[in-house]
Amino acid sequence: MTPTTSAVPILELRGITKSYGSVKACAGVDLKVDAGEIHGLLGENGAGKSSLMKVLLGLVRRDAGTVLVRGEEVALDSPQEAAELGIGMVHQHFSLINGLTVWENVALGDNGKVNKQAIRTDIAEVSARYGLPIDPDARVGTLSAGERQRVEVVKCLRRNPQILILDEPTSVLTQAESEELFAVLGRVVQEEGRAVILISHKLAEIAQATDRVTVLRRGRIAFRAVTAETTPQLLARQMVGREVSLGEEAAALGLVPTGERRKGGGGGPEGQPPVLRLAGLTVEQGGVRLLADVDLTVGPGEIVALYGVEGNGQATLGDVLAGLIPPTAGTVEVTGNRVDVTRPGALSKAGLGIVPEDRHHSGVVLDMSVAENLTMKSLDKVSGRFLLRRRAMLAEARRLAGEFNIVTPSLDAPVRSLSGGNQQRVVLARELSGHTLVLVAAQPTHGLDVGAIEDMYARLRAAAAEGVGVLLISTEFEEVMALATRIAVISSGRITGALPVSEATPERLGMLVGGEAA
Amino acid sequence: MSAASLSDPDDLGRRLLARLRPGRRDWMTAGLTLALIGVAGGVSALLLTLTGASPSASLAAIWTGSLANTTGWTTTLLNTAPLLLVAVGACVCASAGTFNIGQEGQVLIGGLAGAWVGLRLAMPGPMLVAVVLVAAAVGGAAWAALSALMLRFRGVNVPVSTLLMTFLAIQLVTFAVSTPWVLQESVQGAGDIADAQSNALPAHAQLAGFGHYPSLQLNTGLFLALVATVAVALLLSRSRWGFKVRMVGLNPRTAQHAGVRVAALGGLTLALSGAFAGLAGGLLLTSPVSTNRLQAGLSDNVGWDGLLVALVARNRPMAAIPVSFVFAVLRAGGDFLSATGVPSYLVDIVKALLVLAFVAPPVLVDLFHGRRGATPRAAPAVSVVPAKTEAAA
Amino acid sequence: MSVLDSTSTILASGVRLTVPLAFAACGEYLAERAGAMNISVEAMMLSAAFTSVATASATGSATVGLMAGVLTGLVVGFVHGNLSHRAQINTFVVGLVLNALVLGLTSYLITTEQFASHQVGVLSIPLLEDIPLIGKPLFSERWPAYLLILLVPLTWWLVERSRWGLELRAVGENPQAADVTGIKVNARRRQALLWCGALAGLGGAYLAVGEVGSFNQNMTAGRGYLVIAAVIFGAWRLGRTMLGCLVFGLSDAMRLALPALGVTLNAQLLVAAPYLLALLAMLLFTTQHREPAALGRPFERGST
Amino acid sequence: AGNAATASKATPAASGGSDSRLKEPDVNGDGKVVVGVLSPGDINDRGYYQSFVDSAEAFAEEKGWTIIKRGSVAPSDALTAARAMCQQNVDMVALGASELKTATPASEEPVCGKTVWYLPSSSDTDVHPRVLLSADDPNQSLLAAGYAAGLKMKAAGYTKAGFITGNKADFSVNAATAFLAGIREVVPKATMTSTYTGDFNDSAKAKEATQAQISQGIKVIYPYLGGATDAAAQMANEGGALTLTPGTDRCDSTSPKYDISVIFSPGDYFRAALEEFAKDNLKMGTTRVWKLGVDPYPSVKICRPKGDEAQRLDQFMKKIGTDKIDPAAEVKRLG
Ligand SMILES: Nc1ncnc2c1ncn2[C@@H]1O[C@H](COP(=O)(O)OP(=O)(O)OP(=O)(O)O)[C@@H](O)[C@H]1O
Ligand SMILES: Nc1ncnc2c1ncn2[C@@H]1O[C@H](COP(=O)(O)OP(=O)(O)OP(=O)(O)O)[C@@H](O)[C@H]1O
Ligand SMILES: [Mg+2]
Ligand SMILES: [Mg+2]
Repeated sequence: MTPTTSAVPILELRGITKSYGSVKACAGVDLKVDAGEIHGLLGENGAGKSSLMKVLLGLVRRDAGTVLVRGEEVALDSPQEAAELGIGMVHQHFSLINGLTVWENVALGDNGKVNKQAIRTDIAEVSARYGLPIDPDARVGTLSAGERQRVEVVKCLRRNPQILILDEPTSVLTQAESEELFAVLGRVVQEEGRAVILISHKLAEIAQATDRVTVLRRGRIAFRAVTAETTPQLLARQMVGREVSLGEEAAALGLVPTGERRKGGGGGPEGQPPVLRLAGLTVEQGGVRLLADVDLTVGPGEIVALYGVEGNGQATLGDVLAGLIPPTAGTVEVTGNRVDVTRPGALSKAGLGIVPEDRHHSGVVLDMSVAENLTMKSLDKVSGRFLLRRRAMLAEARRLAGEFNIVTPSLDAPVRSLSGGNQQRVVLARELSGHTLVLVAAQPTHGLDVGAIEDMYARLRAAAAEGVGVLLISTEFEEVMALATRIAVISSGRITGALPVSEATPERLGMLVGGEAA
Repeated sequence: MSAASLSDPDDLGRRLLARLRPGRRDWMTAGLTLALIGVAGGVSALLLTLTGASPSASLAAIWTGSLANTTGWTTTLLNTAPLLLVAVGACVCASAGTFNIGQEGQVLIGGLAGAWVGLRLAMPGPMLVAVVLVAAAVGGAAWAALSALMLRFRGVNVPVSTLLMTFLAIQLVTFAVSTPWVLQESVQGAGDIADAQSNALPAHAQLAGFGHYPSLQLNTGLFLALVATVAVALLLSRSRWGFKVRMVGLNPRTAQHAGVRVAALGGLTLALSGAFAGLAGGLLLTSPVSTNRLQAGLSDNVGWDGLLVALVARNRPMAAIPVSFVFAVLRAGGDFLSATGVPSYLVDIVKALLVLAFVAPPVLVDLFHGRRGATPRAAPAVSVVPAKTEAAA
Repeated sequence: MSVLDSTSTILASGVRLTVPLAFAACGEYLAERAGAMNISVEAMMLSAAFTSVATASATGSATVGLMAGVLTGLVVGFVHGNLSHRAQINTFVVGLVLNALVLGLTSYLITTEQFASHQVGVLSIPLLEDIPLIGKPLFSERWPAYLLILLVPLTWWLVERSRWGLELRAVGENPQAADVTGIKVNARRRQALLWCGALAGLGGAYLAVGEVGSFNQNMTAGRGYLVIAAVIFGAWRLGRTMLGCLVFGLSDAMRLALPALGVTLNAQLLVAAPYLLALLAMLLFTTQHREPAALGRPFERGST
Repeated sequence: AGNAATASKATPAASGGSDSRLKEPDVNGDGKVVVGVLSPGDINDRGYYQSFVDSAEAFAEEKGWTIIKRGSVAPSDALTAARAMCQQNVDMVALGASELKTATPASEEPVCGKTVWYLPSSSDTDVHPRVLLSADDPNQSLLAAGYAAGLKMKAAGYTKAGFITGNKADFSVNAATAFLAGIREVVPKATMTSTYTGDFNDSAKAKEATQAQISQGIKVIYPYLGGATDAAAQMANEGGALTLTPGTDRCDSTSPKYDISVIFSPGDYFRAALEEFAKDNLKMGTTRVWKLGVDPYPSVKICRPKGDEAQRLDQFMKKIGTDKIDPAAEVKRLG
């Protein structure tokens, strides 16, 4: 057992078990958290981290096990009950309501009369205390991801929770924003004596911010330790259950790669026309400029990163390149030919593949089979003029699944039943199949675990090596540094600068991200 | 292989296998359906007893009117065809994630178009029937297409617009059949009063039937509906087009990205669903279910009932066949039941209760299992509001 | 008769035709803000109209009848809520079935009973009723009509200002998020349907023991659907929904009064007018819609 | 359950072999008399459609017969409904209104082998050998109704009349025209307002329409409605306007109060037919025409006549009955 303090832990879980149907999300989990500590919770996708926390929050009812808060056994049947016990959570998904204002969102989950003034005062106070400025009257739908996260944190802290749970809070944050958040957490723990449970895939964060760490694997505790006594390598091994290389792939774990940096410039032969050229791309919606005059080129074999803080137009650009929204002005050229973006499928016909930011949203059809998802962009290959040819479809799918190491119970299984990493591989495989000349990868490793990230990086590199131009849209500094040959920075919908990776430093990029050097 | 996935393949395999076999859920559903039919029957029996009717005689009457003899079968099968057509149409657009609830109006407009063509065109027999049916389908499609256009260009919620359009359709048909220069019947005598109905379609504008009353009569309409159902089922599951439709229904954004013209396809399926409803209207005109005249009451709830059929069949065309048959049994049997003197209101109540008994069990079983995601759904969970696509406006 | 008098008469008639719609629309508005689109308003109104007359006849008091009507609407709302937001049966199926059920039941029950006619009293507000043009139409009504003055702001306050309403709106916008926040989504929807039932019941009862004084088969004659059209016309804003009811009521009043003034218009067009107006409103004012994002979508934990 | 079989067993061979003519009232010879009534409307509308069923029931009770009634039969369902009715071993199938004429072909089908049929006629009905048609001319009753209203109006010095009905359909427009023509027989300068509420059963709208007419100074209002009749009449009472009944004699009613009963209720004709039926005297394959001023129905009755109103009305009806007045021509001339 890990060393424990003599005092009663503020929170203790014993033998928590939770199944969804035949899936055991948690199987007999024991966990102790002390006041004044940040406790890291690690695990691959689907390891059961969120489920465990939902149990703690009264959102799902545990099948077995006991929960003790300050040594006393508690029932935890509803989020209100959890709130009364001083348990608060910043959720991974779905917890703010876009249609409501910030203060209304903050007020949700309280009890009693809605006192707008009091809530606004509270917000102001919490904001000031932790340095999280926020406009209480803004509609949440209009906020950037970082701002939303702030709202979440303020909402949670306003309740004055003794136990604060954060489920992957940094996956949508920039480095600076993450650091800001950890600073807040540090104060919460040290000065105010609360306990924090921090869930993350980023080992660097865990290593930096937590006091102790627990690793979940397939619903069971695989490992626990005092953070200072472990290494990222050890943690990574415990998460995945096997050795992972930590050389170049360090970025996967949130560490800046130590390996030698690649040289700038295009990977392909000089003089060849760019495979992707965006010229003057502008998108306006409701009078707001989401993208302003974006010019960008990607050469064959080149990996160009578009780096920036979430909510600065990357999602819009991704949507334009996925053919989901038409640009107000500007052109997209693939290998020198202008593509009519408004025609569905025109981009993909022209040879552009895209791994969208939110794969559930626009990457896969969860309720269709793996085979169908793999072949849906190349229907010509697997169907006649009229009827589908099932055999051809399966053959093609089998080929891709093999090539991309997609782990699936069967090609007919719905994609929904695949793990996140494998779902992402399905998208990648589909988008790289056929005559792909450009691959746009938007936040390709979001929510993936270390093994899956490793694999994704290898594939992107392999694609580039084969001459595919890759546009990597990412908010992760390490990722960009690890993969890109050239980095363009986007801020408030415009490109504020571009530089080869060899010249990129956190400081320079940070200035560009801030929109300073235009 | 990479072990990156934590989804245990063995476990998954077992889960998948379990889905294929008629498992506990299916038994539960069946049992619950029986139980609920029992409850509905019990409540109905109570009501019947209170009104002095005999429940057992009523049950017998439903049986007599629908399945006991060739006449009953004829009536039931005549009722099956239009219900099935409406339901299949509903399945098509539900597969594309669009929820049409305006079938009642589309049936009427189909009838209007069919009657107009049938009464205005002089053509030899079989040709005329075909033309009437085609006109009816086109009419229904056009009516539904209006809703599709409203969605496309103004983002108007489809269930809402189709519902409102139903009320407009009723008034339009009423107008047509009470306005002499449109479709109102002509009268012989000077002082004679024309009813609010059209003239009867000529006898040769009737669909052929096989067999004669009182022996079993099978109307061509039934074959038409069955063929359409099988065709739609195959189209949805096997064709390239159906593949795209399902994609749009399950994730319009992915579909759009994959090159499907989402807005157009969504609109097309809505129009198609209108076409099937309109065709059902045409069938009401040209088969002996009805009077071969256009009347405001022509649709006689076929649209609503057909929609219910699709919902009960969970938007699976093949499943709609038995379900529409069951509904037709209720319609035919219910009619017969009211001929025994049981107030028609009570018959309506009994029918409503039985519908609930059919609809509830699958949902309740899912609920009991706490996780609907575990059943692979052939069609998306129908939501009233179709997933909004960020399609080009 | 002067133009002023005619206008006043039409106004008065319009207001009377509006009141039942307005009550029910208030309820439906609240339910739809919670994401519950129920087409069983018709059932709520019709059943309430029936029980109000039956109860008034039995007790001799129209007021008691009115209360019985509210209670009946509540019961229908309760049934609808539990079937579609607990048992998760498709809300349209539930609505259609309930409408058919209530129509059948009330039609049947009037064949077995005869009811004495009772009507609630007219309350004229001194001084105000003497205002020219609008005095009589607005300030000389059957007394329950004045409840609107209470219930519309109350509904507005409930939705916009109360915690319950905040949670309702959250549920209507994003049930998953609301759930995570600890709001019992389906419970809120059921509660919204209770409010809807009570108000629709009040509307139906008002129609029966307020305006008409008796019950006849299918006496609501599609008003429930009109109410839904009003909420749509109102783009999910209470003020405009009420305006929609007034427009529908006034256009009916005009339709009924114009022949007496020597003007005739196409009958079918006029019957269709409210639905046409609702459609037009949807077509023209799309940007001002406050359509709840999850309107009509069933909520289940774990589904997205 | 083939009733043909039952019938042949039950029919005594001794009954004379004259198969061409069926013995009434127990037409199928099963020892019971059962009358099946199909009505296109709501048989509880307290008006036109209900009167048909009510008189059948009243008569049947006197005779110890059984009535099977079914309301709200859609015309499209009529044929099926009639066949179903025949399977209940009825002796007579009575259709409530001519909308259901589409059912008559069943009268010649084996399933209805031993039945007689009754159908309120409309002109373009095929005459079936087994069906008795019963016809009246709405022009006659409505003209007389107008005449009665005219008498009242003249006495009070009114010139404006109102007519409120549900849908605008030919029959309702015709009725309105005939009613106005009747009024003008007495008050040549009379004008009339027709209001269509859109629904025969929407009481609230009927009331508002009545109110609107009253506020325009209209003092005679004919609520030619279904379920909404009473509500409109009540309103007319409150507004001090005279009212007429659409089809039945309700002079006795106090709430609402009617001033003129216009009696053309299908139930009355049917009752007469049933009396013939009971006497084995019903002539199938013929049309029985009911004439105002000759037959007891249709008729118009002033509930509380003053002076010579009743006599003048009677004379007018007699003139129609003796063809001294051609209603159609009058309606054309004055309507
Ligand atoms: N509502 C649900 N219904 C069914 N299965 C679920 C549900 N929620 C989670 N699961 C399953 O339970 C397992 C654990 O999921 P959980 O969300 O706890 O994982 P996690 O560790 O938080 O993963 P991630 O890193 O991807 O967030 C997974 O297999 C998941 O598919
Ligand atoms: N206290 C009140 N008394 C009477 N009516 C009220 C009251 N408060 C609000 N209303 C009516 O309800 C309407 C509010 O509903 P609505 O949904 O339009 O919100 P809103 O506050 O006007 O929204 P917005 O300010 O965003 O336009 C007001 O316009 C008004 O007509
Ligand atoms: Mg998680
Ligand atoms: Mg007999």
